[in-house]
Amino acid sequence: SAQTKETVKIAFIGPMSGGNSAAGIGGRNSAELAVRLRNADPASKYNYQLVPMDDECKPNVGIQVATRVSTDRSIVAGVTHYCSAVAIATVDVYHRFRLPVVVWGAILPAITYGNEHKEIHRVNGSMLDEVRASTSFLTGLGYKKWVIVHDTTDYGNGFLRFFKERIAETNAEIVSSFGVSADQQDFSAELLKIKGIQPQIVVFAGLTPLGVRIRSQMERLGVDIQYAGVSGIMSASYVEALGATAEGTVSVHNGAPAESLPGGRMFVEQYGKAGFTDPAEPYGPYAFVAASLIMDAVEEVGPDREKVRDVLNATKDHESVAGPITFDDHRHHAVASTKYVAQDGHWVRWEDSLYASGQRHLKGQ
Amino acid sequence: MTGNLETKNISAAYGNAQVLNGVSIVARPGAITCILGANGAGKTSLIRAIIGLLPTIDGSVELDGTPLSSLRPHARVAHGVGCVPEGRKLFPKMTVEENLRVGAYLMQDKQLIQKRLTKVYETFPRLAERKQQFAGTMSGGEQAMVSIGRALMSEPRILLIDEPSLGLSPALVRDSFAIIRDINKSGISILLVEQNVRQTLAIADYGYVISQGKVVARGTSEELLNDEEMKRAYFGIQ
Amino acid sequence: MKLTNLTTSFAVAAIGTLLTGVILVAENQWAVIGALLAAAALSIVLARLKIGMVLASVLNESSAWVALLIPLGGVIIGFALHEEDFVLMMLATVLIYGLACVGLTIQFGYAGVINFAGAAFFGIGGYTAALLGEWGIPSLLIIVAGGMVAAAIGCILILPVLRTKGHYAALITIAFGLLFRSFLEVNHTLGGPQGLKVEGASVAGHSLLDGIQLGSFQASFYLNYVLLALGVFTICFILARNLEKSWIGVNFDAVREDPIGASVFGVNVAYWRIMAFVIGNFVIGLAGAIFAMMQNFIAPSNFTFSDSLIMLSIIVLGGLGNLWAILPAAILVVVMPEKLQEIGEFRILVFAVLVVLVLRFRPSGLFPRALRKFRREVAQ
Amino acid sequence: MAILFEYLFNGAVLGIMYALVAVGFTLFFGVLDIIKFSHGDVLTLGAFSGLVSFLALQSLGLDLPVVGLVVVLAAACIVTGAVGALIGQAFIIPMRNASGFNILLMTLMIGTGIREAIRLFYPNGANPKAFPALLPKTPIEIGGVFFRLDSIVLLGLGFGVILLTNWLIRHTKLGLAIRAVAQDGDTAQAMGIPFKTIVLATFALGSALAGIAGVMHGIYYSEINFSVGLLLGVIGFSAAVVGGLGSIWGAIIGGFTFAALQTLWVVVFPDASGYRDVFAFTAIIIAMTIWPTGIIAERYSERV
Amino acid sequence: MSHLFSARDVSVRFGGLQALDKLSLDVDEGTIIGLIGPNGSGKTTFFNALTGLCQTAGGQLLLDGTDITGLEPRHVYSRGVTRTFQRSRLCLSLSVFDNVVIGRQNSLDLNIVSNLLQRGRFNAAVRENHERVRALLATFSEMLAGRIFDPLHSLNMIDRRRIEVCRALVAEPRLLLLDEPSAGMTPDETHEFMDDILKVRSNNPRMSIIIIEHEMDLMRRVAERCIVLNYGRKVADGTFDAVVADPWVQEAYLGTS
Ligand SMILES: Nc1ncnc2c1ncn2[C@@H]1O[C@H](COP(=O)(O)OP(=O)(O)OP(=O)(O)O)[C@@H](O)[C@H]1O
Ligand SMILES: Nc1ncnc2c1ncn2[C@@H]1O[C@H](COP(=O)(O)OP(=O)(O)OP(=O)(O)O)[C@@H](O)[C@H]1O
Ligand SMILES: [Mg+2]
Ligand SMILES: [Mg+2]
Repeated sequence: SAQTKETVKIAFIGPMSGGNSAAGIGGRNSAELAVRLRNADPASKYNYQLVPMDDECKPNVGIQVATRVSTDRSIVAGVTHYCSAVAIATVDVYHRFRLPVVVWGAILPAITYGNEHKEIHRVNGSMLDEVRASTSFLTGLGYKKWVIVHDTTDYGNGFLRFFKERIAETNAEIVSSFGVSADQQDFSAELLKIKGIQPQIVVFAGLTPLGVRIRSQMERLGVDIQYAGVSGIMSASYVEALGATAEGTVSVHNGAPAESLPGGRMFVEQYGKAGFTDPAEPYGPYAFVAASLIMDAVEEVGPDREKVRDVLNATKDHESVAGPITFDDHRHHAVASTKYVAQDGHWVRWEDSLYASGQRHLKGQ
Repeated sequence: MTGNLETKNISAAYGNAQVLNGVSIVARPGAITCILGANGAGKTSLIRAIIGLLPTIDGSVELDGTPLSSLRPHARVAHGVGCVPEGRKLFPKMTVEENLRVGAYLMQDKQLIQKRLTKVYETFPRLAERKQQFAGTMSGGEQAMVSIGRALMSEPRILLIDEPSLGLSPALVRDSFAIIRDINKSGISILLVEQNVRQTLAIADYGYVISQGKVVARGTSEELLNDEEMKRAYFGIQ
Repeated sequence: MKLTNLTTSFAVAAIGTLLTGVILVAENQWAVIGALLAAAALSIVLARLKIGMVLASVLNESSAWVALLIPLGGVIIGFALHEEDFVLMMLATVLIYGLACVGLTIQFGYAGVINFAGAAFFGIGGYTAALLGEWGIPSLLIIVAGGMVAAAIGCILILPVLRTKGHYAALITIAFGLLFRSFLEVNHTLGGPQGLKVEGASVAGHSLLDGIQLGSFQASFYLNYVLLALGVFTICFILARNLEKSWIGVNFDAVREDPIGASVFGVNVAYWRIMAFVIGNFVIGLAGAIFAMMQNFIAPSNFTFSDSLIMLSIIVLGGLGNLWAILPAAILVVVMPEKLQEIGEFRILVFAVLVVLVLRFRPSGLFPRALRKFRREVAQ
Repeated sequence: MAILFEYLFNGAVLGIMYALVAVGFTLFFGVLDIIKFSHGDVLTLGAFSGLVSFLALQSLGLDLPVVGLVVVLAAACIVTGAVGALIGQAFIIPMRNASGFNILLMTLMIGTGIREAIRLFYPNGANPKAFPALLPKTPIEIGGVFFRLDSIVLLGLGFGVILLTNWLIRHTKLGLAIRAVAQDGDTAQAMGIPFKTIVLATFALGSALAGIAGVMHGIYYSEINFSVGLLLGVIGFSAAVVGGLGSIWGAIIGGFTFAALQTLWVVVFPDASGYRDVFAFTAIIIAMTIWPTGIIAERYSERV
Repeated sequence: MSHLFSARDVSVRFGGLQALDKLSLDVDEGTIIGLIGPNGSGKTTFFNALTGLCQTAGGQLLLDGTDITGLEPRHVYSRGVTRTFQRSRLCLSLSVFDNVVIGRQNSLDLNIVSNLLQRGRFNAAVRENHERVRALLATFSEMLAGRIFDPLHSLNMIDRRRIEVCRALVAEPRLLLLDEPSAGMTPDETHEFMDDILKVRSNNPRMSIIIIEHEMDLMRRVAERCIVLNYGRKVADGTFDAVVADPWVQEAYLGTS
């Protein structure tokens, strides 16, 4: 029974207050779900406990909590970070204190590729995966004249850089790019400028709140141009907040629709049963996967940081709700990005949409 | 006649320091009653207690038999208590005219307000020249004029006046005493706090002397004028 | 009299050390809340008995050596908890924020020059450390350089501030804080939004990032930073204390209370405002440099408007102008949110409510500043 | 050319929005001599209460356009007015003798509290919310210049509200009482002004303005989120100060100046659009150096 | 012969208001001048112009023959001019000592290094200043001298007035400007207060004083010469008796006809 089992602690770190808290809370709930399911399983050797921490999406706070969990010897591993800036800031801390972590939401390539720390893993793919998919998808649809609007955090800037690199390899062109700050409310100046430039497509690199504002102001200002976003806008609240205006926005995301994942149906069902008030959000399944990977490793070698790290390092074709997980030499799991389009108030996989079947048309098509 | 103000045994304190110690005074209807006393005796504190700005720990205040003690200051004003506070206390960022209008806050009749305004300007022609000047930029004496004018704007049953002559030129001091007498003649009772003992007693009917928060002497003006103790303390060496 | 002063000071130091230690190590939520309640009760009792004021004046009127009680307490806690990395890191953070608040106290508490860009100057110190760290310059020099650069940039900002007053001056510093942060974010030469890695400090060839090892004694490397921060804090504390008890302190107060009246008595109001601002920013810059070295990493989002507010809340909650109050307030403001992690998403709300309550019921702070008296100087 | 008019028009709508917030700051400052920094978050609260009232109406099946707007505005004003009065009663009146800075810090924290409470207690509050289109969005095109009807209505509404406020403060008895209380509460009482009532009325009034601004913001951007008030509060404050605290015209000038600065930068340097706030705030600092007490300087100066 | 201080055609304007209108006057060393005039006649404005607190719109202010027009207040102070204010301007949260010692600004060592590090020297300076301030306070009231380290807000109005005068006197000025020092005092107190000021002056007979007062008894007693202002213009200048005999003064200022 549970009482006789040894308790093993796993940290969860994400933004649970501030503008990105929806994603953070979704991630926490998903990781919590993984732990609950495992604890309910009589076959498991240990009793797991999730220790959730808030990094506020701020590097200094992130370093503080990372230090806190790393130096707590009763914690064996961590499911860490949604915000890339925080993830980048904390890698050295985990390495210094030898805490193996699995990143569940941050997608800047440098988090895994920028160092040689064996402690850092990532299950949710990287920006590069998205940019690749997105560029070939959009240019394939015939959009050659791009304007990019990006937020000035490392997230938006990172996308801008990779988009520039990829676009240079195609016959398309980025005619202009606009940096906007993450808390900006009004975009009339930028959008009117774009209206003057008349590109074929506006690609937005940033998170949902900003993406929503820009799309709705395009509508108000009569900027009648196709709109595309990166995974940051792909949340339920994007289509909710925009209503009919969201129709036809395209996006690319590392996560496939939960239902379409190998174990997705189970995940959705269990998440609903667990009675969480907040939704899992797209990266929720990855937090679930990260927690599961860690617990699988603990089951295998016991609650020992070093051994858990080695097991994680060697992960290959490990079954999960997001399909088989394989870490490369930088402990990064590449993800085949999925293309989506907003259709009738939902994000629909492009291939399943009325747009792909030609019943509806994107702007400029 | 109305305007009978009585304080019964009022005591008050700032923090731990008791400044009023069972003060009972009566301001008779239609009379000028004055309060004399050295600096820091508690005269201003008494005025503040009557208007309700200084909470009392004991005793009561009545105007024409209506107890005021439980009322907030503005309600006391509504009952007919008017006030020229110590140090003028103008609204510095308001113009002279606006200051005067605040004095008539409780009056509804616009024509009456206009009439009183004209009257104040007649009494203080200097203010008529300066209607739009910010009160805070006026000279010390001009501020005194505004303050008295402001008090004249309401029609109190009893007017509390705290050191109106402070900083006024001799001619203006005389004028202001004359004005106070005129106000009184028009039927308003007056409770006057002053340092200028001679001129005060000349217009007052009755007086109290306060020391250390207690009434130490009382009497008609003549009685006080002839009191040896008073002479020594207030009239200086002649 | 002498003896009671001495015993009082020691008693204060002992209680302070103990409470700090308990709050720092308390893991359990109830222990944290218990410590908070104990501190609240203590502060109410102090207020009721009017002991706060007495204590403040005892500390104020003792000779400079009482300031050494701070490093004494700090070292005791540091060595008692020498293996607790996280606790030591929090302690060092408290000291670093405390140091920045010494700077703010000089500016706002003494001379009345408002600075809503505290975090920006803190950041300037940090970025200086990041840039100079690459060149292998001795760490102590880098720290001083951090202070100097912050002071120099402050010199430019003070010019518009001098022309205005009150809320207008507040806006200038707010605007500077905001533009500093957005500048860092859009400008890529300083690392952009991603921030910069910072070389850790090293003293005499010894990296402070290595743990301490003396025979069988093994301590976290954060103990190094605790000692470094403690050293700098104590020096600045003593100097600031001397500053307050000097003719300059008298001039600062006069400038704050009534600049017009002071100018008629020969006080060079502009000069003292500049001085306070520059000295203050220097100290804030020092703190920023140490912070960057300890964290090994800085990013623009460390230096936002709300971080400036956190620093200001420390000096206001403690008691404006009271140097001694900085440490307890810094503990409250820096450690509490961290200790309240368990209540997760509610902690900012709880923190805001806490600050509002203190301001509402103790408007002059937990430990108001004591009147300056030169009794001791006169008696000697 | 047409695009130039569109810049001007949209800049004006933005300006009026800033001005409306700035007027709130000016009101609290000019009237009560305090900076109430929770203003931006009260605005958010206004927008959210408007949204809730609309959803309530909708669930009752009442979906009439004009009634909707009136109800939403009323709900926003009532909620923010009440919250404003509550803040005044519980925090500002008892702190009457505390320093202005304490009040600033305290209201900042109250604002943080309101913001966090919305995020935590409004269902799914961290995500943006769609705001109903309460005004007809009919597109209008005149000579290639593109407007929407609702933008024009909002512009008019903003001006109307500001002018009404100005009239209320400058030319009514309530306004007189408000200013008297601000300058010397004790003496105002001694002149027969009910102190508490007036303070609470001011808070209700100023906060109701934020409520209106919140609803306007929602209608204009079709979207609200828990942190709209944060930046808007800072910009409104800057606008109020640059214009000249205490002057309603100053608030309007400040609001338009700020909007113009932001727009201008992006138009002139589109490639460096990220620097727009750096530019705007630098310009603010320079403006403060030139006009130390705002563009419309306070006429009153202290006398010695 | 030269005067300690002279004003030549000094004008001050506030918007449309001519607060001082070509005012000229001279003050010799060691004299006490009384400045009287109806309210709003520009007396305080004259002090403000002289101490650099308000801009002049014309004319010259000469101290010892050198032009001090438009100097900053602190430079006027350095040349030996101090004043009191009609409405007291003291720092209520500071001690009596701090409030007074500010008046010695020019003799205080303000070097940062010596203030912060050479504490022994600083302590000696404190002792010296403390002695002076204490002695000065004691001339006014022993009680006040005993409360030298009390906060100012614990003192009553009269003591605060005394402290303001002490702050102006402690600098040992050559020209002392007193703006209605006796306001709010009983005649007795006024009398005593003026005696104290004269006592201080007797130690320093070269000090000149300009005093604004509405109290005629006091003027008669102390002023060697009286100057009367009206609407910013000088309307009479002479001994007290001569000025009081002036019909205009009788009528418009004193109100005796
Ligand atoms: N706000 C206050 N806080 C503390 N003590 C006060 C306060 N106001 C007045 N006092 C003290 O209360 C006592 C009485 O003051 P009050 O102002 O009533 O005297 P007064 O008779 O009007 O004197 P004056 O002639 O100087 O106006 C004085 O000792 C004074 O110092
Ligand atoms: N800052 C200012 N702005 C506008 N007017 C001013 C200002 N300062 C003074 N005045 C005006 O200048 C005139 C002279 O004022 P001043 O204070 O010099 O008078 P005073 O002779 O000292 O009078 P009192 O005896 O009443 O103090 C007054 O009419 C006053 O209203
Ligand atoms: Mg009095
Ligand atoms: Mg005067």
